[in-house]
Amino acid sequence: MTDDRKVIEAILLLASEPVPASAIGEVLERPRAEVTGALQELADGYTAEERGFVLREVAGGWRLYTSPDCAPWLERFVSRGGAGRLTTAALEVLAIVAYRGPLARSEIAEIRGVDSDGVVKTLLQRELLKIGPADQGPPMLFSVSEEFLERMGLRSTADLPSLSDFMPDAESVEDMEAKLSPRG
Amino acid sequence: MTDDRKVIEAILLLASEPVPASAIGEVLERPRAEVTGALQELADGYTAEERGFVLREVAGGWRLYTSPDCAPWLERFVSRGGAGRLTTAALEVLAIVAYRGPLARSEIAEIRGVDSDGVVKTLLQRELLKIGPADQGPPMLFSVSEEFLERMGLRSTADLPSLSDFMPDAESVEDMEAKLSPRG
Amino acid sequence: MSYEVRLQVFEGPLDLLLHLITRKRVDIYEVSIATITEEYLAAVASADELDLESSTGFLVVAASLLELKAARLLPSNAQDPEAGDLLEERDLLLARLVECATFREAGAWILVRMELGMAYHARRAPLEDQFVVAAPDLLAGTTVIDVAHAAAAALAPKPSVEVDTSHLQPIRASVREAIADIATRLGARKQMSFEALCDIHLERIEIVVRFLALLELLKAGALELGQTERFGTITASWTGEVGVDEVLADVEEYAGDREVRA
Repeated sequence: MTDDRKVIEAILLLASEPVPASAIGEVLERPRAEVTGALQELADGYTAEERGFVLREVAGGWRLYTSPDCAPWLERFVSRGGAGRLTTAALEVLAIVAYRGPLARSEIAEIRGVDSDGVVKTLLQRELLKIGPADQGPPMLFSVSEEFLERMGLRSTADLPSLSDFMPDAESVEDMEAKLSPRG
Repeated sequence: MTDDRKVIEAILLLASEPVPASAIGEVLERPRAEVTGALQELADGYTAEERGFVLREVAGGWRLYTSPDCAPWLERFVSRGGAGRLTTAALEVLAIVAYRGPLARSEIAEIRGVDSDGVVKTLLQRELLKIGPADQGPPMLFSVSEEFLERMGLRSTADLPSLSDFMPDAESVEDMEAKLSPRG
Repeated sequence: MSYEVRLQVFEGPLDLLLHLITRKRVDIYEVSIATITEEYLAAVASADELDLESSTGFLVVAASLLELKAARLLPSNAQDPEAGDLLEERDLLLARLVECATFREAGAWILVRMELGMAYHARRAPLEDQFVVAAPDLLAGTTVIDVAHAAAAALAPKPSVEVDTSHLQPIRASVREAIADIATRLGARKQMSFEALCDIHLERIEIVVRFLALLELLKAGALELGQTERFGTITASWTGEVGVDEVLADVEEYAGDREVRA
């Protein structure tokens, strides 16, 4: 059971959304009830040990939250730019969606070469990305929000500067490709 | 002190990049050394308690990671794309820049005895090298990125093992010398 | 043991020299510059690409080697100012080789360390909703130009690191195999021209390897070589005095036969 607890903790740390007990059960190959028991034990343990985080069951699953007691300090931390800044990754996702959107999650991940769900979620939360255009089926597509366009001083994405002016020294890329390709 | 530990844990959970001890110190209004001590205690505690997460000091700050023991179970929760193996040449350039950087392209080429522009470009794209430090004129200088330090689990390049650890041993140097020497 | 791996080894002239020098049984004095050149040319030719810088670099290294070789053949004379220059040059070369070897080792360590690092996954969850209001303006200081730069960097075609060798036939040239093959064919026919021994082998590297194999067999006394005039036909005659197994037991390892260390 110790090992299971360890893996459950790791999964919770990694998850960017609430994780259903059944999903953890699949990973560990354990019945759901057993996993739920372990989660409850973990949650009780965190509270008893006065940890800085709590484990809560919310709609659809379990998720780690910061302890409510810590909120005043956390607000201070966040407002000083300690968290929730526009990271390089976030700017990149925003830029990709602005130029190539609407895009599905998987397409964004493909372009960037890394999983980008956390970043997409942050940008949605901050209302810089939106789900849409509206009349779509699955998969869910993302576009930049009106808020983003307004902040950038753009009427629409059509007003974005031409990308070709910003390509990183296109010449050296060509040069390299020429070097790498077989002669004749 | 218990309270401080709790807040520190909460901050670490909230953060999305390595948090410098000084930033936590500012929030808690505690001297940096005290915070560092508490962070180290937390890190040791997690390891001793066999938690699913570990606390590491990397790239100038502290960050929560899943325990490496759990990696096999986490595969389906993470996709780290672009993780293709680096070539010997790329690793050599990384080593040179990590130990001798910031360096200009031409300096890297000189140490390796071969043009290295292609390799540098690839490493920039994989975010293992960065252009900088920022306040520089031409020629463009390269340093290893925070991403590199994080992946290596290093606080800074100062934590790299001494280069002398990688020197060929005295015997092989003598051997090389003998092979290059005119006969007595 | 594929040929691409060898290309990595031979990427730089310093690498090449280091590789040759650290091969235990190779002594500058004994290695023929021509053989090194053949090896290098073969590596370059098989890649179907010519990297001017590294080729020029190779010439420099080859020239230094020639000079060093020449120095070893002459009696040393400490009074000779030119000998002093040469020593200095040698020290410089040695220092660069040591440096090159050091960074190569450090690179190998980086690889190990990075692979260990792959087992750690950082928390990347987004900010908890309740703190969003406290967060500073995400777009503060960001301009449309920053967005364009970020998009260009992310969407730019990514050059591939690896040289595409899919168009190449894999070349499996091993001196040991060539020796066995020559021995079989010569043992049956007793005498053959070098051309005849090479007739089915079109790749340049394989011709070089066959030639090396002939030299090994000659050294072992398994065959005799004859050439009546300069650039004339080389004829190999089987002596029948030495078995192939004996020859193979003594064969030096050639680069193409070796696993790459790093």
